[in-house]
Amino acid sequence: MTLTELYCLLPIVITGCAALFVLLCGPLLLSSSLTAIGVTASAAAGIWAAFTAPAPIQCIPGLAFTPLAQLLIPLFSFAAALTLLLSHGYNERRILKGEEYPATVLFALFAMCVLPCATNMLILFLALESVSFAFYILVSMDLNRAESGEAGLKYLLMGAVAAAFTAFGFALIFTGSGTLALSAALARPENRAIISAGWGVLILGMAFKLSLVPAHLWTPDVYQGAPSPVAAFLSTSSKVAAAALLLILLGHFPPMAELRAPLAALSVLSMVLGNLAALRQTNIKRMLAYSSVAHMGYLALALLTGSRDGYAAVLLYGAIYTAMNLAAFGAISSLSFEEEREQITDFTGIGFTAPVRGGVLALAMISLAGIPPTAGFIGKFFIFYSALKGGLIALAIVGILSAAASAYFYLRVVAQLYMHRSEAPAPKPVGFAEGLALCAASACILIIGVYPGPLLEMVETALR
Amino acid sequence: MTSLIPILSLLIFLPLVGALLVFALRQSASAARWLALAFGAAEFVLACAPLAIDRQGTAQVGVPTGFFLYQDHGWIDRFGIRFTLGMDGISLVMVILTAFITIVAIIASWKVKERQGLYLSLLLALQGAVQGLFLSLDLFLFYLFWEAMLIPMLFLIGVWGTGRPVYSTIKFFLYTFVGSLLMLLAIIALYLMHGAQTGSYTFALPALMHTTVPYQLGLWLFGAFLLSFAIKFPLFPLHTWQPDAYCDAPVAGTLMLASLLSKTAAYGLIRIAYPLFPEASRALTPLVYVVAVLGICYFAWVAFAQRDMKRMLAYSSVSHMGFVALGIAAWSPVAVSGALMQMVNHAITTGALFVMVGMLDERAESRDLSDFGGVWGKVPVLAFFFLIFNMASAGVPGLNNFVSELIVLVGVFKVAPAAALGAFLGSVLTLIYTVRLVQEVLFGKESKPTVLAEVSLREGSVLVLLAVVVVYLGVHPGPVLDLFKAPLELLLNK
Amino acid sequence: MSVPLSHILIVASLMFAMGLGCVIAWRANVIMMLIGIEIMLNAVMLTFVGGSAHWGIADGQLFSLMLMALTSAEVSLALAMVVYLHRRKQTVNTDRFDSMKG
Amino acid sequence: MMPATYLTLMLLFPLLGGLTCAIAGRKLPRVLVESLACGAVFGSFVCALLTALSYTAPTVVTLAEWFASFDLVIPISLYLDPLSLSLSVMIGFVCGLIHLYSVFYMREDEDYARYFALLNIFVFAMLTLVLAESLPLLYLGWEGVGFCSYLLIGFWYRDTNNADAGRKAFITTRIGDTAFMIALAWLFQLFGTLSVTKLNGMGFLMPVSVLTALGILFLIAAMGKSAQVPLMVWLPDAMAGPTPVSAMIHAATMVTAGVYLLARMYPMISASQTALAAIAVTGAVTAFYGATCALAQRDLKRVLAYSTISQIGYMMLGVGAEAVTAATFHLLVHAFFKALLFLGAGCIIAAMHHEQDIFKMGGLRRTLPLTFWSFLAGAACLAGLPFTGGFFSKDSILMAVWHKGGALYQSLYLLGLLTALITAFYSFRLVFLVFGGGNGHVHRTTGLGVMQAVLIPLAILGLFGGVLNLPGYMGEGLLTRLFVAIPGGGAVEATHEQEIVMQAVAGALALAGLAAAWLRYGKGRAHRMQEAQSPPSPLISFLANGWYFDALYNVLFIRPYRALAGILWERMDKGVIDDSLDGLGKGIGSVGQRLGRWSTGRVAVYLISFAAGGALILCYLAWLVL
Repeated sequence: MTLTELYCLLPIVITGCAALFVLLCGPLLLSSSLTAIGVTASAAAGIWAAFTAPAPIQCIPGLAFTPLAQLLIPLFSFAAALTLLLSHGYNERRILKGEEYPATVLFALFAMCVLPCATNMLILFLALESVSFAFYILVSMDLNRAESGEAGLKYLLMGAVAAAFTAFGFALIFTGSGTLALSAALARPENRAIISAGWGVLILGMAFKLSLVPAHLWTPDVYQGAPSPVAAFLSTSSKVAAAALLLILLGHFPPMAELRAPLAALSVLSMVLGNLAALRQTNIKRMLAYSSVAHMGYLALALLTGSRDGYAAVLLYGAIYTAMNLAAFGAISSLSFEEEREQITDFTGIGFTAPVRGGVLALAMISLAGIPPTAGFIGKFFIFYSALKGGLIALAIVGILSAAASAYFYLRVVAQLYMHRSEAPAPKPVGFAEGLALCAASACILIIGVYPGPLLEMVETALR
Repeated sequence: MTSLIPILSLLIFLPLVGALLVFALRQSASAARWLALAFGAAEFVLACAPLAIDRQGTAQVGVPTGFFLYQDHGWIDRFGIRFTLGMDGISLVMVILTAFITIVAIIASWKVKERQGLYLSLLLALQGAVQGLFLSLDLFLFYLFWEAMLIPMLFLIGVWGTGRPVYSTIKFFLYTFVGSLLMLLAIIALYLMHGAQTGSYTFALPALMHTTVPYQLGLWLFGAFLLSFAIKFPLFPLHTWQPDAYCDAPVAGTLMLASLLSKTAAYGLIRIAYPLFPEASRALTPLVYVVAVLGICYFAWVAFAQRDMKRMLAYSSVSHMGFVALGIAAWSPVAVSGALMQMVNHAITTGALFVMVGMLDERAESRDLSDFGGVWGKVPVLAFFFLIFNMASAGVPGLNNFVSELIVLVGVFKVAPAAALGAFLGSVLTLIYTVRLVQEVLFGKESKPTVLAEVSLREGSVLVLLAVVVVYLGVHPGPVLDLFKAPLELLLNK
Repeated sequence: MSVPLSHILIVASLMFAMGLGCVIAWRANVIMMLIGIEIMLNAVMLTFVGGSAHWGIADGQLFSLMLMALTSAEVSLALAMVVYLHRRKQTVNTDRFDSMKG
Repeated sequence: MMPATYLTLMLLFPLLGGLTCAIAGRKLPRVLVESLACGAVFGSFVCALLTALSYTAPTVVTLAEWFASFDLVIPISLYLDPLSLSLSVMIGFVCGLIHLYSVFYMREDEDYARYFALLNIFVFAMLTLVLAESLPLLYLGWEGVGFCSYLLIGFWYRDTNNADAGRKAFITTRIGDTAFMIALAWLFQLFGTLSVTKLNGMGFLMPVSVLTALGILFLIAAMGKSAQVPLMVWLPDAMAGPTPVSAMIHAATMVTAGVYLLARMYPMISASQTALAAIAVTGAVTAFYGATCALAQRDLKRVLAYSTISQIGYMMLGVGAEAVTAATFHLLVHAFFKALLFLGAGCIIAAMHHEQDIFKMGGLRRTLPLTFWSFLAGAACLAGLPFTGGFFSKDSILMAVWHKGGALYQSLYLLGLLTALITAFYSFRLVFLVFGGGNGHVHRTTGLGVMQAVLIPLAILGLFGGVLNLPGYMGEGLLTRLFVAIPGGGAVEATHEQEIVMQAVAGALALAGLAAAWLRYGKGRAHRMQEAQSPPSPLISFLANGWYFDALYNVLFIRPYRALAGILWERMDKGVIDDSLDGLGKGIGSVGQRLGRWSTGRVAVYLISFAAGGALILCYLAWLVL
């Protein structure tokens, strides 16, 4: 192992070690120091990855520090760090004690860091499933709420079936192409049937991860049941990870023509159903779940173009979506005290009684609705730009109309925050860690919204 | 000509900075008020500054013809999006108008009781967005401001509104949002088409004008632009957000909506939609004529049925905007200059009326016509101004609206006499509801409460300001019309 | 190689479908659902092994081994959850866990 | 001094006076406001006189540019010719007198500032109307007088009826104004200019049909402003305003603006015989209509109002008969005697404590002798008793009609004669009822002195107004000499014998009317008084209600308009458009809710959906690949 290789592997090493360290030394340390360790480790991994040049790694087969990793590891680390910061106060209030929590988050991060580095299907699959494993645990972590366990069960059962589908897909593709290595895999015309069946199954497995219709049904339940910071992490990183997996696969296998129709159907159904089903949701977490169904539909739309622009749009949107949803769920989690604050009516007047958190939530909603000058607009612009460029005019029109309808439920939250009088007492002040996380997320939303140049550049580099 | 001071950027960022500072000072209402007013005034001075410079200056390399102030900075290079601002006569007038109306709005919100700092800060932010819209020469930038305007407005109506503010504000937002998203698709499509044709991907408006758009596609794209602008305008039958929003918004909100936001749509049609798609716009012109004329008459008629003064004025406002649409549809120099003039006049007159209804509402705590009567006897000064603005709105010559309506009608008559005839009918209907409003408020027996406070110095100053403009533009609108001349020649000869 | 690839694939697909059927049909018992998932994964492994045999490389077997490890981890996690939920609700019928919906 | 200066001052005096009164009037002492207002108008009058003295030839004076947009250039330009000159002198004079009169008439009203401000602004607008050279400027005056009239009719705004009357006047005239605007836009399209002089010079370039249409548009404009059938309904109601206002606006000046407009545009319109015929018919019918209605009125002012309608009908008839000079002549004389009658009525009403029912009056010839004599003079003029001003002016119109010949004009002539008879009858009906009898008692006398004094010059002008334009056999008329230069201004080329015969006929008719009135209301006064107590006969109420035009319009236009407004709003706006959108929103929402119900909470359903999705994809792929 050369020094360069070590440098390249360092983010993975850092997160892995930090996870183990937290798990082992957890009982000896205060929860705040556990959070600090976790945040530091994630930040270190992210920053390191951002400033390391891509290079192959010879010593471990199936791994390489790809340009994609250079973009995604910082992104995942950012999400993990924010999740840890958010969880700190949340867990204290909800009496979720123990070192398992930060350790599991770090494990998830570890797996996520591996994922974009993978150059073969085995590593890819393992990384993806490890991420899911971590989330099975995180979702059901809250023993005080029955919903948490229920959500865990649903997620686990669905996840396991979906994993079987994904694995079957990989198996068929492997059988059809004769290699697990991504770079060597070629679509062999004589095995077209096998490979396309593999793709079909694989796509469905991925549809579960991305919660595309009809594999989306778990999403609202799991978001509702999971602790809010976990929902934040789940709705952002795990989706981006799944999208990244698809990107990697699609990048190596040029997408086959027969996949267009299924993907298009998934995309349209998700955009329409997600946005419509969210319209009258009274539970904000379920609403955000449906919104994420819709957003993943947009993402699928960009994927569908099969063009460089489309893939860039996917990555950009993933990054932006991460910031938006972290802010949204972060605000919800920081406003949850003895009970989860999840009914939209619970947020009445919060915009004035808790200006920072209310403001962040409102900003997140405006951004999710895709209104400038927030990041959501840039993301949406890029998605529809690539869709039009790819000639998906009908899909783009359906998508944009459903996006217009979506503004209704986002604004409903904003209206609830600011435009209704509330007699409820003001929520307790926000802690430092949570405040920091919220500010970071909203700063990202605004900065990307006004000056997306650097991020676009990073995205372009990642696809090189 | 690019001056040393980046006036154009300042015009946009000064109000935004003001918004932030006012927001920071929101704890002290009076400090916030004066600061907001100071920023409003500074913006006005800045907006008028270009009047002093040489506007004929020789054309410079890289500057599109006709723009005497121009700024161009890189922004999002990936898409060729640039921060391009330019000012010609049309935008100059619109910028001054915006600055003026904002001052009026700030003074009119002097007595907002709750969260005044935030309120004023939103007003300034809105001003910044509107100024940006009037100045941007990059289609992406235009769209950005077009949508960004919605956010402050959303809060202004929703938080400080009366009646059913949440319903109204969300309705307003969704309506406009649907239209603008379709416009976004059209913008992107145009951008891609231009890029494919020339190889340079850019959102620069002057460059996009040279795109060759196939006729069928052009119809669709223009349709998307038209839809978006027609909703904001609003044109019949896309207007139903408007009475609710105007009615439920606080005074300054209504003022900004009626006086400025509707103008952004008209501006968009004149600056963007029509020049970009000359063929498609020609083809759809009959449609625009029909909705414009229908709007003028229908809204005037419906206005007559209203009991709520603000709602009546809301309908009156759309009815008058029909003249703008009519002028644009005719797309001849005279008609369009009339439409532009009508935009200015409508902003002043309708704005003034909304301010006055706000004053009446503040005093009598009602906007229902049956609660008024004999106001002339109670508060003659207020009544005097109310009468003036109403007469201006009814198109009495010597006051501002007459001039622009005459120009529009004369211009339109040349091109489409039938449409002009419809609009003439509308002017009778306009008078009918106007005199009804005047009569039920000012005349008749004094209703309870018999004592109303006479205009205060603050209110008086606003009213005098507005009235002076109303009369000035009615008697001597030459300077404003002259400003439109050069840009229109360029726009219409394309 | 005496068994043709297509036969293996057909068997594997049938197994996979049966496993899926099991998961769907036995919703009254989580344990049975887990068994169904096992069957599905076994079908996957079979495919991998068949593929390996077809191409004459070991990659597929490697994947199968990893899958086994994965499966055991999954099952342990699932069983832990079953115990936890059973303690809460005294049932392993998944239909009873429907407090969240809509 | 140049005419430009005079003209500017003529306009500026009342404008500044009006603005000062409007803005600062309430803060200034009453006397100051009154003298300011009167001074301004008399200043104007002096300027008009000076202009008249220095007048040599028609001139166009361009003061400034109002606005310009590309080829649409609207200057503020004035046109001085005999027509505008004579009218502006008349306006200055009559309005000045009425201002003076108002000072005393409105002595007890608190709102003097508003009153004088409006009065002054009215004078400004009226002079602008008369002097304007560009049509938009003319329109400014046109609307300006309408606006002042609106506010002055509703001057005592606390009574809703007054305000209603103002509103009615404003809206009805606006219908005519719209025709004016249409004509204006059309003219610009045709000729590219809106200058009166240029338009008149270029009229012949257009086909006659276009000119006919234009002429009819102008006629509609005139119908509105001058209360001609069918837009005459507002004028009787307009009497709700203070009496000096009625005298000034609704008798002497504003209502004749329609005639003025037609006279002004005459050179262009006259190319179309059809348009002229339409004008003549309108005029004759209106004259007859007004006279018949005046027969049955009980309200002093309404009698005068209908008579005004009728007299303006004569003027229109004159224009229609190509006798602009005669029409103008009648316009001027009418202004004097009708102002006189109204002001006299004002004295009577003031003296009778705002009693306006003529059947409750009587015997005033003794208590108000000065008023009586002046009023009598006015009535004589109105009736066209021989050798009064009214006699000459009316006769010159009738003669022109006769002279024009043709079946149409001859029947119009007969109608005119019939109207003249009726006119004489109702004029003296008024005189006998108001001044006859014995039971005269007067309530108030303060200020009456000056008010009555004002009547004298008017009476003189009315009686001897004939000298302005004596018929050919008594020497050449002053007006004819002035007007000879302008088209349609020449004298009617009739022989002296014809003139004398016709004047004899007219005079005889007037005397017959007088005699009939004497029989019925002089001698039979007591009888009539008794009759007035009982409900009127159908014919009388038909006439008294203006042939039920108000009711007709109410049924035809006003009620449907109101009802439709409500329907459009409730059914169309809220019902169809808004509700369908709300319904769409609700529909989408409930579809969404239903889609949300797919998440039943049971994991088995999720698995089935998942598997079904998989099956679909695989089937599709199989179908595609295999």
